[in-house]
Amino acid sequence: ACGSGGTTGTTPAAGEAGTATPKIAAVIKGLDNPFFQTMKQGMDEQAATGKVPVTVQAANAITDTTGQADKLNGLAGQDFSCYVVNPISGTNLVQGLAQLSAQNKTVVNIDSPIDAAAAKSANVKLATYIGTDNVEAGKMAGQRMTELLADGGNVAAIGGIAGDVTSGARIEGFQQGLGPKVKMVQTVAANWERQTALTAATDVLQAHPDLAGFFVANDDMGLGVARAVANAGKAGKVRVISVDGIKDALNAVKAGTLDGTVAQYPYAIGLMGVEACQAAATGKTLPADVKAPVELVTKENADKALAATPKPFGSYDDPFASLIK
Amino acid sequence: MANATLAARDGEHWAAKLKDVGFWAEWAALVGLVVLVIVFQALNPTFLSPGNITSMLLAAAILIVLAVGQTFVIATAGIDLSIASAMTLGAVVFGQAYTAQWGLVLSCVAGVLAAAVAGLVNGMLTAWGKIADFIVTLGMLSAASGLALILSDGKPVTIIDPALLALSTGRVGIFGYSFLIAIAVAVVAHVVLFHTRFGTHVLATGGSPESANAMGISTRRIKIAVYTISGVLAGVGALLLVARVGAAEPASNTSFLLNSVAAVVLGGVSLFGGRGTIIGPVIGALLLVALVNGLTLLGVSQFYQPLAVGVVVVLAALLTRFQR
Amino acid sequence: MANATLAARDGEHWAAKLKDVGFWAEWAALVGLVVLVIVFQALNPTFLSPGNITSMLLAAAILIVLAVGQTFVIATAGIDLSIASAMTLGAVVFGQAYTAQWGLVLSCVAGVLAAAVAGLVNGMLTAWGKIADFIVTLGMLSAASGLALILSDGKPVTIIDPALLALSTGRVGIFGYSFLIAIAVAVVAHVVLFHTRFGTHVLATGGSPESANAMGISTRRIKIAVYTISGVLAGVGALLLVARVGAAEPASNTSFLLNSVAAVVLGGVSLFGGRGTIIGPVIGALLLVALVNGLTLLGVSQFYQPLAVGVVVVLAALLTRFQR
Amino acid sequence: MTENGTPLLETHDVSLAFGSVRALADVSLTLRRGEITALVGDNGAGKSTLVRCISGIHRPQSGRIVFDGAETDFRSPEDAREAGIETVHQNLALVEDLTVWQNLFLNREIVRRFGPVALLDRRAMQARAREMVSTLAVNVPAVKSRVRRLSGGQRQAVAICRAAGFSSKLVIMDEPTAALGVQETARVEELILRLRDEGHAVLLISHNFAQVMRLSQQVWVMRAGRCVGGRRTAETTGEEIVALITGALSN
Amino acid sequence: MTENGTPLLETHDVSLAFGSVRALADVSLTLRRGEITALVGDNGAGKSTLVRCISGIHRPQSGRIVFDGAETDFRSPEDAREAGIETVHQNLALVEDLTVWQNLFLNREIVRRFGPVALLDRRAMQARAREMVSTLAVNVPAVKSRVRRLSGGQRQAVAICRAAGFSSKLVIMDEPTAALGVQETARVEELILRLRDEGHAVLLISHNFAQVMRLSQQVWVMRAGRCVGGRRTAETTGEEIVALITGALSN
Ligand SMILES: Nc1ncnc2c1ncn2[C@@H]1O[C@H](COP(=O)(O)OP(=O)(O)OP(=O)(O)O)[C@@H](O)[C@H]1O
Ligand SMILES: Nc1ncnc2c1ncn2[C@@H]1O[C@H](COP(=O)(O)OP(=O)(O)OP(=O)(O)O)[C@@H](O)[C@H]1O
Ligand SMILES: O[C@@H]1[C@H](O)[C@H](O)CO[C@H]1O
Ligand SMILES: [Mg+2]
Ligand SMILES: [Mg+2]
Repeated sequence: ACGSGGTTGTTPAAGEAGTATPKIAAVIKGLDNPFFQTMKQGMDEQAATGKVPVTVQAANAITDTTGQADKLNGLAGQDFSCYVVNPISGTNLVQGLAQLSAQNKTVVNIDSPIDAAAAKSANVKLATYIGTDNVEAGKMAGQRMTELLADGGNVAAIGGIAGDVTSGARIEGFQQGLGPKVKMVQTVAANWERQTALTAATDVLQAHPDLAGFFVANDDMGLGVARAVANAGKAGKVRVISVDGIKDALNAVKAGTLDGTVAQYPYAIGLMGVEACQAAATGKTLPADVKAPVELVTKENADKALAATPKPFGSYDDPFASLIK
Repeated sequence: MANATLAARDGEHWAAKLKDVGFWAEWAALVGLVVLVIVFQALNPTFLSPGNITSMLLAAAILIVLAVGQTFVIATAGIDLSIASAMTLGAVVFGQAYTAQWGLVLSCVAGVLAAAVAGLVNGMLTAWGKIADFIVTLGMLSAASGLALILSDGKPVTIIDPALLALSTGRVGIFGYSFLIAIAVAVVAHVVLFHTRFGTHVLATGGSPESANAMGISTRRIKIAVYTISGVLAGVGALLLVARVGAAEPASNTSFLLNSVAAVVLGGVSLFGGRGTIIGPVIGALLLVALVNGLTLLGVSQFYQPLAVGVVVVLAALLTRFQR
Repeated sequence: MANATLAARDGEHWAAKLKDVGFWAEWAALVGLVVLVIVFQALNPTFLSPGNITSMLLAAAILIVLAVGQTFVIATAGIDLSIASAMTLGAVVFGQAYTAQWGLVLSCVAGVLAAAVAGLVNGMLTAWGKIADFIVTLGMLSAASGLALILSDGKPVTIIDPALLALSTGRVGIFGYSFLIAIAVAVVAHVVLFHTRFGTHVLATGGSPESANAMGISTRRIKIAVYTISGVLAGVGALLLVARVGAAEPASNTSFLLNSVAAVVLGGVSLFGGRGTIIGPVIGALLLVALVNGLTLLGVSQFYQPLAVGVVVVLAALLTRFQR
Repeated sequence: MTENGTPLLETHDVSLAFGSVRALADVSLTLRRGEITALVGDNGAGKSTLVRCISGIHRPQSGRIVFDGAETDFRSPEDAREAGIETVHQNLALVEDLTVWQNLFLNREIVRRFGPVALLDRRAMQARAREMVSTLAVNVPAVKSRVRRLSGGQRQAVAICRAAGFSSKLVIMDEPTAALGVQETARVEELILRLRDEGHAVLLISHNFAQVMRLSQQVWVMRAGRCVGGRRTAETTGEEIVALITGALSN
Repeated sequence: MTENGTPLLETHDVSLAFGSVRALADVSLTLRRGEITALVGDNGAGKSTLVRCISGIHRPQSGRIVFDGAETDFRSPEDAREAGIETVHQNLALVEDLTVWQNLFLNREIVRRFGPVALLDRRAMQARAREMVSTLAVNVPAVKSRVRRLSGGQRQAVAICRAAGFSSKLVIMDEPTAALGVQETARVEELILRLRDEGHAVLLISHNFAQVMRLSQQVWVMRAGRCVGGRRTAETTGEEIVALITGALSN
């Protein structure tokens, strides 16, 4: 599912290229998760630095596939030259993007990949894809869990909405990362909601009193699961690792209530998205597939991560920086 | 003499209607839509550009089809909470059939049929099981999306089909094919509701089930029929959805549920049944779509959009305040 | 003689009640709950372990409080679609106030007040603006969650407060404090609905607004009152929620909305108003929570859970099939 | 068999209880062709419940109903209407949100076929409706106005028109003139007589003795769910009927 | 001023139209203390509409209503009840899902105070309700049963009990005996006379002339929204009243 597709790496059409500053529109996924605000922050800051205008719109909810498509269509009619999109599903924006490609507008795909086959059939040309490899992120969590549970044990996974692709990829990766002594006993869907995750984890703990760890598909839910573990009086005995690296989660890792988070850097993703538009506007050829940085944050490096947030604490490869120099 | 008075009264019909506030209430959605269009156009001239109109009408197509289905159910004082997940189920069944090489036509039939069966079950449970509509369809909301997940194994299926692509992109003038289909559905629904015996019986069932029953109308059969209609239209919506997003996904589509009911109620149809129009809900659907589109065009910040939507929906409904 | 017949009839009251199917229908949720408990316990003995009972009751607390609020509104033939987002708003306001060092008590008051105001506005718009309840509260659903986003700037606030922690973890025997609060709310609500003038007027307003009006009851004031009650209880729910998850988030909480209405309807309360119990919705809420808990305990796959929930909800409601 | 004076409808020991309330207990009575049969009794005696059994709304818990020579088992009001029984219910059974003409033709709509589709002939129904209503009402309501807008008596007129307007063997009228003014009552009485003269049987429920004595050929009396007696109207007096109703006289 | 025979209520040129239907056109009439005043007229003449204006449900579009010496402007039925007007509406205004006793005490509930809280005294209300109902009804319904279960006449009895049960200056009864049996009608007539004898004014709407002539002291006649005449009952005849109603005689 990862790696992206479409006819990527294309140079924007000559008419659009040149020294002109791009006018950028972005359509991202949701409102009520700080993940996306950090993404927006990255865009806004790069826009300020590069003095390019950016309009950001978001779907009402992380499930609102057609609503997001409607928003894109609303923006498509206007004179933006570059569109940064973070689609809710692999295909929900394809139709709107086809229209844009037909007009030779630049399309930058971030965070969640657009389905390669669908893009191809609709003649959608993607300038680049920038995002987290979710299977890889899950795998890092799995490996960490295996380290923590030296004697092995049973673990469970708490996912987003049942059937969610991103969540599925992370859980799949997590399982790949697990060593032979650690066994997955149950997967529960908790709709990306903290309260639901708390309840689900409480129930799972009842069902499996011997449970040794939880993998949770994002931090917001992860904090709920950590709470459930604490409520059950099993803090420290049941390990919890989640994905995202939002600030509250980093604090929780530092405090020890969360055993780790695989930090993504939506800030960097958003920032690179805008950079990509800038680069395309100057006629540069963009790399087809850019892996966004992912870092495993544990108690040891939590301070460093907190100090740097929302930026990554380590160095990462930004291929666009050189293009827009 | 009696007949003279009578003729005079029927003659005053239209004049009286125009004076009657209740009449305006029925058209409140239209007034709301016009006001909205004027405001948005004044603030951003792209709003009424042919391109934007086309994309608004396309975006409205699915909602219109669902709102029409919902209208039939609501006219009988029911509510179909499962309409959006029946659509999801239809989409997934279509996707699986298509992937299994059933061919486009057969796959379409399968998709519509699946949603129709969900509706039929709703109808039978409300009619024969005597369970409250709300609970039956809430159960179906959950069950249909569960089925969709199971059938699809939780994974979306990409559908690449030239005919479907044409459906979602082709157009006649500023009217996309999907929108034209939605309008055709609405026209047929209008004829059925106001020009057939069945339609009268639907309204009678909603207005007073006991009276309808006493007059020999089988309110059960009517209930089953309206839920089946709602299911079939959810199936049609599924096809338009698959064409639109290019994939059959087990996504929950919850916003379609509330919006379909909102379109109907904004269109002046009472949730207590017995009254209804088709044009009202269609305009209600257009209003909701235009609202989101306009706010996006104006670049209203993402945090302020829900607030704006809420306020405008209430304002539009305030126009119906004279309704008796 | 007339009086003799009368006494005899009132005497037969209980015997008649037990024979009357309508009576059983009112208790269907309880029957459903008992059946569910027996089945789950047979399949997995942890189900009725004290630990699991405690956690189920805790998980049910918020839903019970919301369902009680929803019951008042539904008893007047209304519906509060904004109940979950009023709760979100309450939580966010609490969180902001707490972060701004207002202190726990004042912050709680602010949170409850914010949700109460949302309810009050709902009430005033339905009562004075004569807008359909569905639309008003749908608008508020959107507006309140927009406000919550704006106020919180979209970010959750972690709340670490010993008193709140005690609230969410402390217990008396197997009963957590939150659950006890929910039960206290339910008891008060029962007394208000069945043992005060106000409660009678609420039922009269739902049963027949015209008749209630003709008897001099201000149905407007009643409408405003029930929506305010619903708002206040959404605020109480907000506090329980913040205590439970340890953070105030601008999350949409949509599942609470549908579940609150489902609990009420499963509890035998008609959406058409005029009838109602408090115990019914409470049991309805417990049923819904026990269902999800049991399915999780049994390790039913995530894809099969929605299907199972749907089927069980309908089966539980089938017990109400005898309702007239 | 279809001659005037022969039995059209017979109930044999019809019983029905609602929970602990015995609304009907072994009710046996006979209605004859070409006659107006009256049914009288106190409030709550069970008259309307009997009507609802005959017209297919309730099903008796025991007992038989014989109509037009055959034992019936109406499973719905539709069956009863099919068999030729039209009823003016005490609650009128009007749909308030529909117009006068829609109510008049409810489930008896006039349609025009266009190939496979049958569309309502609104014009025809409205025109017929105007005729029907103006024979009964004095302040004639507009046929296009919703029933919700009509006065109590106007509604009753609409319900009566509906029952009388369709050919049937038996017309049941449950307190048809209760809400009617003097002129309207006179017209309804004329209508009832005309129905009888055209060969229909009429079952009339009324608390108005003068009316019962004036119109009917046969009177049945109910008390507390039982049929406590029947008399040929010509052979009885108002006093005797009252005595039966109150229980001062038992059969 | 509070003497029998002095005016209690006067309407002056009260008018009200629903859209294009003029339900009331310049209606002026007077009701006196200690008297039973009858209001008669065809169906749709506007009688109930007038009642609804007096009892605060509708507000007249023009004209004045003077009650008990002061000009009134009831903004709601509550105001009218406060002022001392109890009404039995033609549609009865019962809440079907509430019990008999709850309906009887609707908005007049008996409460017991426990410090700041006032709780319903259900026992007391049920006991009073039993008394009230048994004075009127023959087949007495259980006071704990829901009104939905009652027969047409039983409901009417409940509505009448309610209006008569609370001290008031004026009791309005819109066709109170329309659905009642002989015995019940007799009891209601007794009740009406008793109310008068206790000094209440009663406004009686009825299509039953015998009843009107028997009970009332004054008759007002409405036709097509207008008040076309008033007579002292003692000085008129049924024929004259009918002539006024039909328009054969104009004032
Ligand atoms: N659906 C019902 N449920 C319970 N009890 C009922 C129901 N319908 C009627 N009853 C009871 O059955 C009895 C007979 O009622 P019915 O309506 O047949 O009386 P009736 O003779 O028509 O009286 P009226 O002259 O007042 O119309 C009454 O005691 C009534 O309360
Ligand atoms: N709410 C309303 N909306 C529109 N028209 C109405 C309304 N209420 C009454 N009318 C009309 O006003 C006129 C008078 O009605 P009203 O009920 O006062 O008559 P009434 O004298 O009480 O007749 P009845 O003896 O049949 O009860 C009728 O033509 C009626 O259709
Ligand atoms: O990658 C993001 C985050 O994990 C978020 O928490 C949910 O949506 C996904 O797209
Ligand atoms: Mg009756
Ligand atoms: Mg009247």
